[in-house]
Amino acid sequence: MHETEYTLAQLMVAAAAREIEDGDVVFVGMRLPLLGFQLAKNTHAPDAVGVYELGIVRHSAAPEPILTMGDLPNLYRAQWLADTADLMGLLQQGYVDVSFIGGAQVDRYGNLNTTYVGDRPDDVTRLPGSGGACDLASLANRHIIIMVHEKRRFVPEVDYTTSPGYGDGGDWRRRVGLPRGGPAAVITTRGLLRFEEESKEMYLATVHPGVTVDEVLENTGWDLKVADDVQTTPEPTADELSLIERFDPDGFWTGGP
Amino acid sequence: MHETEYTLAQLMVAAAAREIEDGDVVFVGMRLPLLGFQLAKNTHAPDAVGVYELGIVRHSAAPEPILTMGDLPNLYRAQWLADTADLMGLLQQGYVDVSFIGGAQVDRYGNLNTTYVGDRPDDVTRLPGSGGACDLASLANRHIIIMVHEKRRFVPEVDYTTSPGYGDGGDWRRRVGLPRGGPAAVITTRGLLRFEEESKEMYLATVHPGVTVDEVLENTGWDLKVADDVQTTPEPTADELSLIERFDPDGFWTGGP
Amino acid sequence: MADSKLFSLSEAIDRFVPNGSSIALGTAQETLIPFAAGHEIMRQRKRNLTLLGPISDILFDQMIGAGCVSRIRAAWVGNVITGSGYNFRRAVEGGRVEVEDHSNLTMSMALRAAAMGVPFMPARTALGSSLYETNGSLMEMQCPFTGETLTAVRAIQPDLAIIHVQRADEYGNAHCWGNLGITREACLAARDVIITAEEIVEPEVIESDPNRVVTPGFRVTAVAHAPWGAHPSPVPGYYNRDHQSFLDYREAGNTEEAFMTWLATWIDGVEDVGGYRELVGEERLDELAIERPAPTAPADYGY
Amino acid sequence: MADSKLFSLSEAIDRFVPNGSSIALGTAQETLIPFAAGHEIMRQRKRNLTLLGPISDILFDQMIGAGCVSRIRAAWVGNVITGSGYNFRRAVEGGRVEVEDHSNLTMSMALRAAAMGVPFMPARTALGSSLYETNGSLMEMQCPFTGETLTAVRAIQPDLAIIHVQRADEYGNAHCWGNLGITREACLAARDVIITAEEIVEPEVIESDPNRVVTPGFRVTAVAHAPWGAHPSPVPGYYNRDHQSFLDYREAGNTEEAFMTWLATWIDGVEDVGGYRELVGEERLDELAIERPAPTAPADYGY
Repeated sequence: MHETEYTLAQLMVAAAAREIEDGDVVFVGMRLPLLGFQLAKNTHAPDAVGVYELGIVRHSAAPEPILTMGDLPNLYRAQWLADTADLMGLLQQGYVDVSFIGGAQVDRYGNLNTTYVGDRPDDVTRLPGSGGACDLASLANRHIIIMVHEKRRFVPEVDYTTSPGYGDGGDWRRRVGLPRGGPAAVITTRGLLRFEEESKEMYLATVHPGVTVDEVLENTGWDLKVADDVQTTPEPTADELSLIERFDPDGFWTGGP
Repeated sequence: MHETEYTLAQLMVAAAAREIEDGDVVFVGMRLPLLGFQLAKNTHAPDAVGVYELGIVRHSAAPEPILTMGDLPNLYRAQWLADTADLMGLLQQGYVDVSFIGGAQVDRYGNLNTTYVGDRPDDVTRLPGSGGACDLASLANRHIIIMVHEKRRFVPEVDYTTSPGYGDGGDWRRRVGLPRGGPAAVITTRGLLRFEEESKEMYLATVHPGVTVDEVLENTGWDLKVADDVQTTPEPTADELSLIERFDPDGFWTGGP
Repeated sequence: MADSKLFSLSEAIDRFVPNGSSIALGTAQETLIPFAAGHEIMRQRKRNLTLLGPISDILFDQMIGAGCVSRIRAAWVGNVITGSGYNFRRAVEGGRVEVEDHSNLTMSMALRAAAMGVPFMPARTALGSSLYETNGSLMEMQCPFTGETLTAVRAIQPDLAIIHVQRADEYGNAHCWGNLGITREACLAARDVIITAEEIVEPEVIESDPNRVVTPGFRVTAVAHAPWGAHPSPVPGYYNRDHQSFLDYREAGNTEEAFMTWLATWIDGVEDVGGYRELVGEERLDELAIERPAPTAPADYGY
Repeated sequence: MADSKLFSLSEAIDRFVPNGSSIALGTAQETLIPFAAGHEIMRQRKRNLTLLGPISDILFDQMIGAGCVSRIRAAWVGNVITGSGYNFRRAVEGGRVEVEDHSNLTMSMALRAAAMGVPFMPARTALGSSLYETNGSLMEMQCPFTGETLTAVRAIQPDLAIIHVQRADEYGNAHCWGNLGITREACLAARDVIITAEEIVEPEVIESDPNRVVTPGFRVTAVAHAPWGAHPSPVPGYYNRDHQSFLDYREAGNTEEAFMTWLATWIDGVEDVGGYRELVGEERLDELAIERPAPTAPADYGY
């Protein structure tokens, strides 16, 4: 897909890391965000705190590469090992600044589906479900969505809202009683999308190097809005790449396409 | 008050111990019940489990005499040290068989006052309050009340219900939504009182050695019912006395009147 | 002293896991998953079980594939590092398993409500989500004080909680450390608790650190010795995660046929967790050993 | 690495305890009571404080006597082994202190509600009691699922939780062991957390046992070194309860005059917890030492 000196996954990890600010309390999810947090910790956000739904709070980075948040190096010298409910309390109180979730389907208002694709009950594909995603999308101050950018995944309306985005737009979250938050960005395999201030509708903010705006539009299932000044997503720097390779030495998550 | 080879407090501790059955989960309170539980553990109830509101669960007896449940010997080799809320969960679930509480005022239905005596707000005496007493009276399968038996303390109606007994009698507890329980006995400085099956009104069951029924009636603020066959409260045995002296070597709780 | 609660794992499962039971397991999420207990349940072909948990890392998928499960009440069922659980997927799509869709937060509150002896817990999650359509344990409510809209999560009391821990004594007192997930709530909520342990130790070891005890011993029904009983999930202080097993399982669950082969080999092909260890092989297990020990600073409980 | 949060106790109280604050303290109930911090608050004559706690063992009574307190939200205020707290009694009877009457259960649920970020918690206690007449944080409600009558306990978020622990590092990471009471909820609920510690240790000591950490360091505002800072209450692993001090205090609180003498001697008469230790006397402190140490069996967090 890409013919450059970095993989698409590495670009997306770098983009995810840039969404983390120093001092943020980050509710870290699986896969690429796991690496995005470690990258941010080791670059511009040394004082970020990582919270993991299993019951882990970390201030220091894990001493060794990890494939998943439950790997023992991620428990070693943790700041706190506790109950999932304790961390859910931090989340409900509003202490979590940013979180990351992935999905199978997303719509124009950032609603995410990781449960049922198709028409229930008969003609459906069953996916793993929410895990903590519904909680993070409901309660973090902002959340970042990671997606494979395909037309079948970018749909006008999701078949099932596992993780609420902006519902049908505008002040929907306030209306249904969600205390805060909403998606701040969608990092895809083709570009980076954000949401309009008022309408809360998704728009294309940047395209990845070598990707055209038309290519993004063709792979989106609705008439996607586009920023007036679409930029190119910054490429990962050499330092970022060497760090990502340190965290994912076998390229399990960030190996070639 | 008594001129025998045991103190009144020792008699009351022995009576309290007899209210504990082997295998009971006992929510242990302050003062005499602290000793009553240790006595039961070391005599007829070796498999009783002690629960203390501070966050302590004990199966073995404390290795040394303790004046209060927070003394370190009561933490040593505890079965569990946890949160007060965890133990309150056991209590709300119905796992606590019996508990003990004391008070300043009790009425004919076993409602107990340890908060305000007199007319609020102006003409009152302020007492320490509920602590865990309201919870134990509300939620244990049965609770035992320990009282100094005086007319001013045995009143027709308490000024303030800190710890609910049977309210105004009959099925009051069910009517107000309490899930179970109620007082099973009142151990006083003059006798032992229980509650009628249906009406839930208190009646005199036994008088302590050397105490007359009339003496009890004179010191009760209402027309107290009396069992047809009032017996004498069993005296503590020599074994019980030596155990009590082991748990309270300085007679802090069970010294002379 | 109380009576011993020590059983062989097969006897504990046989006696205390009747068909139709609702069982919370995998409560620490990715760590300390009681695979040995789950495998014994599969070996004994228990039926019509309801499985309760937060995220489940392949054990639920295996038990579904073995035909033990009729209902799932969980937040996530799959294979954490590869994605979907194919037995789960086939069973749900084929209507053979009923699902109540939770989030980690709603499941932890459902168990905490039961642990606290109250019929529900209030939460702020899932409002406006579709979880309400596929989870009858959720109801919108207004706060009696503030009038805010909240999600009421109905209490779930499991018949059983099955947990794997580092060490336990024969009376049901156990030490568990690492990320705890919803383990504490599950044990306090469950009617019966079955503990599998890497080591059975003297009571003095457990009593030396009462704050590390996972649930009070008087609430525990049975204890079984199961070394490597959480493999391939990791056990803090004992062994690391066996990633390859999880990767291999993706293929094993891929088709019904493939899974039947896996079942015949890894479950019916061995007698117990000892046979399982042999099948995994010493060399493989050695690679999972803790290479950098990191003991705790002591605390003192003297007087 | 983060900045140090280490302050002298007097500076920590001066900077982070403004007049009018609501403060949870004595959260472990009879053990680990932060007397040194409470005494410093008295020495600085902080005003109009609201004190929150379960049972309080004489510290609340002392702070009321010093005129620091305008409101109490607690389950019990007195002297555990002697009964009444006379400053509390005089202040309430004289209308100088307002009281919200809790039980241990309602106070723990009020703080847990705040810790969980929800506006209330359901409970089964206090129904039919008079607590409803003197506690505006309680309201009867029906369960949205079962219709059962329950007590809704309104969330209480303290401005501050002040806790005493065995050991902490300068970044706010702390180990606390023994009976915990409502300490975990209080710390998670409070806007700011101040920790006083018997020992300040290297971060490695705390990081060696993350399950023993009482609350996440990133939520802690200040740490102060206060050896014997819980005297006369006991500290597991450090010293036993000084019963005589509690017995002596009965007389000290008996009359307003007697208390003023006590205040001049034990609070204003000393500069800090060091001076307090000298006043108590080495001999007396030696008698409280742990004579039978009982160290924990180690756990391992390696990989």
